[in-house]
Amino acid sequence: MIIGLFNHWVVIILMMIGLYIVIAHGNLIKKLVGLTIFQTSVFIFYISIAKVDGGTAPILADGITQYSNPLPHVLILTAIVVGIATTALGLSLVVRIKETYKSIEEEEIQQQDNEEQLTKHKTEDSA
Amino acid sequence: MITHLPILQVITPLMAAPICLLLNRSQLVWMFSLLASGLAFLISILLLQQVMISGVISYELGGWQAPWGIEYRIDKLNAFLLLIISGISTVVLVAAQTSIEKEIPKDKYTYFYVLYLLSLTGMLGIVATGDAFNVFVFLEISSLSAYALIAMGQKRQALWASYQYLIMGTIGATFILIGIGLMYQMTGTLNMADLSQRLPEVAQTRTVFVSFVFVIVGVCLKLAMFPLHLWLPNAYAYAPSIVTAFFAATATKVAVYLLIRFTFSVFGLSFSFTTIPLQTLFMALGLIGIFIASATAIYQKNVKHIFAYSSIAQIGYMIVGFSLSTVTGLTATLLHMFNHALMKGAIFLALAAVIYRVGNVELNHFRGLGRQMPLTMAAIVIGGLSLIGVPLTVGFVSKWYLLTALVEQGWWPIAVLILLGSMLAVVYVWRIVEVAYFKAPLDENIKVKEAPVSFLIPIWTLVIANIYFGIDTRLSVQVAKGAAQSLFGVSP
Amino acid sequence: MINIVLLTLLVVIAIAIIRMKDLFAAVMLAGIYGLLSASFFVVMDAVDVAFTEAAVGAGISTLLMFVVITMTGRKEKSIRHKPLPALFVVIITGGLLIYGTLDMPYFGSEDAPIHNHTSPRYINDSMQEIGIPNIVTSVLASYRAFDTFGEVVVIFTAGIGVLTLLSIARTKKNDEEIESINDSMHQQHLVVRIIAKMLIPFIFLFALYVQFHGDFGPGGGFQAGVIFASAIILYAMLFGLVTARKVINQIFIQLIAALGVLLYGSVGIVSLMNGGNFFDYNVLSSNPITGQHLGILLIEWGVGCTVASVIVVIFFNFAGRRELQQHKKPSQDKESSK
Amino acid sequence: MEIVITISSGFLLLVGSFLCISGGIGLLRFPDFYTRMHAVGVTDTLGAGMILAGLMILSTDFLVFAKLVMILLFTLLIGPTTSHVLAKAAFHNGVIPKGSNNLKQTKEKESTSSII
Amino acid sequence: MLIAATLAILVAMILAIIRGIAGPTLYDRILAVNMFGTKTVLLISLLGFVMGRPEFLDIAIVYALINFISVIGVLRYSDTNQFKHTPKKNKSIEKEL
Repeated sequence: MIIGLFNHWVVIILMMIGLYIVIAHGNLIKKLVGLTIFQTSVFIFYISIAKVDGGTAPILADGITQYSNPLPHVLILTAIVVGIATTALGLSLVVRIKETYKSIEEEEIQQQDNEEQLTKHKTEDSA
Repeated sequence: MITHLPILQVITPLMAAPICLLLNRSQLVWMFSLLASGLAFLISILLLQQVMISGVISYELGGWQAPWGIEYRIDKLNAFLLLIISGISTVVLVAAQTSIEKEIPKDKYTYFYVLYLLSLTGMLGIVATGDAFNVFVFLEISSLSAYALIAMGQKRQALWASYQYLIMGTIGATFILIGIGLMYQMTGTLNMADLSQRLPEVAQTRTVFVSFVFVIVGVCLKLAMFPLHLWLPNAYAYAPSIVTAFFAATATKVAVYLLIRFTFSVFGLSFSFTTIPLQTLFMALGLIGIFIASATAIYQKNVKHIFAYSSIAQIGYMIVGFSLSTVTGLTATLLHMFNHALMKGAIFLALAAVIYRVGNVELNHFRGLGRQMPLTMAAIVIGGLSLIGVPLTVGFVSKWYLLTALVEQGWWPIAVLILLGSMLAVVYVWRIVEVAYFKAPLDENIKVKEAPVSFLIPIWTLVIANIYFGIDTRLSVQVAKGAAQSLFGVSP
Repeated sequence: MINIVLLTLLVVIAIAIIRMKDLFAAVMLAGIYGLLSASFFVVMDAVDVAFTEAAVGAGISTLLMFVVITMTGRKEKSIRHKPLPALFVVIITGGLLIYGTLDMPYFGSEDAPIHNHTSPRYINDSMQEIGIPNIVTSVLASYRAFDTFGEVVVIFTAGIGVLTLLSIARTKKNDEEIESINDSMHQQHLVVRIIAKMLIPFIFLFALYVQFHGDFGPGGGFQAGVIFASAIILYAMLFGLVTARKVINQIFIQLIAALGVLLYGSVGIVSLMNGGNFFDYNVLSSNPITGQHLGILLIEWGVGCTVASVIVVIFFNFAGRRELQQHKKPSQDKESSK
Repeated sequence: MEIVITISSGFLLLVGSFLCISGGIGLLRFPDFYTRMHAVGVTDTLGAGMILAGLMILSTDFLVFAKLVMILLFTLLIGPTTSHVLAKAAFHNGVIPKGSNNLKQTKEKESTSSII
Repeated sequence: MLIAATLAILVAMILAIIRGIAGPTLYDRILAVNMFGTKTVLLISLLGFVMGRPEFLDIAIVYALINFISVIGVLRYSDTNQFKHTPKKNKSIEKEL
């Protein structure tokens, strides 16, 4: 059992490391790095379930009978594209956030927002 | 062409998006996207008609048979959702050109419409498809365009809200991807109908259980269900008003649809409600969501925030109806999806008009608006009444069905709690009414004019629909009930 | 055996990324992570995926992150705002997943359901039905063509999204100033410039090879698009953005991106017109196999066009934003000192 | 003939592997950036060349052979270029070779070399 | 012999990763990544022969190109002030590790 499932377990550990970075880190770029790792690990999971022992790459050739499953490969090709699209959009948001907030740390941005809210309410109350 | 309706439904806005980019003249692009969205609406009406007459329509893409190729499968539930989404999108688009004048820089108009159409495509695609992985792909189309649209908001908070939504949304989508992967691993298929055939064989395995949990959690993240709702209020409040109107009316409905589709059609009723205590869990979360979100809404100073929190509360009602897992309960949920789309569409469009005239939607700036913008404010009031669930509005119909469903099951205390929750809605709606009608304007010298006609037409279309479907409930109830019955496998 | 080594290395790198405070190092390690996972894909027989992951995960996304870091700063603040709740969530999720693995078919086992339900048809019949040896391409471009269409639309959406967020109206004056700065700097890159000039034609050639060879080996429109775009990116990095923009106009690239999506979609619409279902290539020609070949060729071109142009657009906008910032900074400093 | 191919390719692969590992050890053990770069830069290109040559001997297909030649050409072009750029950039940005304690001197050098 | 070479490459990769993690300067890391990239090219080529399907060398070519482009990218974009390496900074990084 250990040998049969070892692969999956390691992949799960990888996913969780990615997820941990996304949740625990306050730096916006680091979060995106974590997101990439999380997604890539899910890709690794899909690809490793497609593997057949003794199989080979699913490109037909003479003299080969056993191929790995092509369908997860197709799915992951699509998912990789989705991943890069998300990363690109996230990064462009980070650039704009840096320009307007002068910071890319979650805490500092949150703080600035709160302060702005407070001052606005104060002026309104006094008015 | 009539047999190709399911694919045309999705393809029309999809192909229109790149064409818009080529046109690149703001007026022209607007007309064109309106045309595409209207066409989609027309197709959805035809589809619903066809489904009501002839039952499930299956469309095999590429001519490949179902588990090998991708299948579009339209039943009553899909057709109903397609109608809501494309209808709201068309109505909202009418006001778009005027509204974005004040909120989006001129050189970004074309991008706005392209993204809007793509977002519409994504939602329609999620709803129409019968393939689990295809759901993921179209989910990402709609989410990516949503992130960009939200980030177009004027204030810098829009960027931050969009970023948070991006992180949460991507985690949710990846969870769904994991869930689909596990399902696929146990059954070897991605087609939903095929999955529902093959899953019962392996229903006892722990893997299927985990895949179910992951799909549900992922969908709930997208759904902004109570403990996972943190991204929603800011995203709605800081997005351009047109975008808010569109998303508030449709985006969460799509997520609710996914929830229903996966629990009822893919995993099957008995599996979904027996392996984990889904009923108690969702009932509890739904109720807590209603109370906490409504209570938070009362203390907001920004009207968009008020209604964003109210949206979370309304999702609570849908979840409660869903968790009953009876035909009436599900009918109530479906009706509420339709009704909520109508009322939130009207309210947020009216807020867009207020932003157009006043510049912002802080509660203080509503002073005196009752007299200055009578038609717009009347729309907000009627929408608010509908939120509360006053008779003769649509809100009443769905609340009525929800209460009936609860009483059917003999759950009186929960029915009482739901009524109490509606009382909270009275409070926050009253706050707006009070400020708008009974307080003198901030500055008497500034004359605020009534909203332009291009706003009033869509707003009042929705408001009249609000009242019409509140009085003549035959059509909406018939469709919702039919959809619910078909999900339970009961012949009508 | 080798997969275990690779997985262990992946874990080591992932943990190192958590600990890195230097974002530059973290991103670089993420690049290594991409390369390693691509090697893992090769071991797992997923050559097409490895191809894409290498080009995208290790190449484009790392590059984009570098550009962004130079704009936003290199150091991560040491506050980690909620390590305990995060750990809690992660342990619950991970525990649940590990619980779920207990009933999974073992790694590599032949009798797992996924190898016995849908995939035998792809493996056994795709040669008769589609007529090309690369099964992944057959599934991607014909059996599940609509997913791939969705994929193209996703990347198109991302391109438009980046444009809305980052595009700036360029003025001629700005361009000229940036160009003069670039010129002085480019004296430094003499050796690389010559090497790059030698390489770029080869890269274009290779991209075309990948585009057309996708039916027989790993590759296809997406990979070709990325390679094509990376050649342009290389050019833009060494010869300056303004020069690159003179060669490839931004409006023009947007046009290509839109046309790629339209080309892909219109293949489907033509098959509708010819009486088949959407994306039914059999009706494109009198002979079904020829129809399939034609359909796949056309949609691969659509994918290639869109992907290449969108990636170029994304890079140009990031780099353009950066150059403008870099260019503004000195002048702002001057003003503030006054 | 068969034996000649096996032995010669085996020999090339062995030498190549040895070079790669020694480069790796150099990268790990040498004291500062420039010496490490020296270790890697030299062994990388040669080691890669050896291994690729070994594989070329083994290849039966012309296309495979051609692709190996392409890879070899690329490594020969790219390897030294990267080393060059890397060293220059490092020196430019103030990484000081170990042993040259005189910081001032290096700074001066840097300023004169900045136009190269 | 192919297997032995593969193992040797793997060992070299591990060494490169250690240097990449340890740093200490940015350029050490870039160097490590670059070496890692070339080793991956070799690994893929070798794996093709080990698995008996050497026609997939396209991937190795892509690796070589991408590796080059990303190293150039790093160096091109590291000419801003914040990447100026000062000995003091160096020490603080060393301490952190």
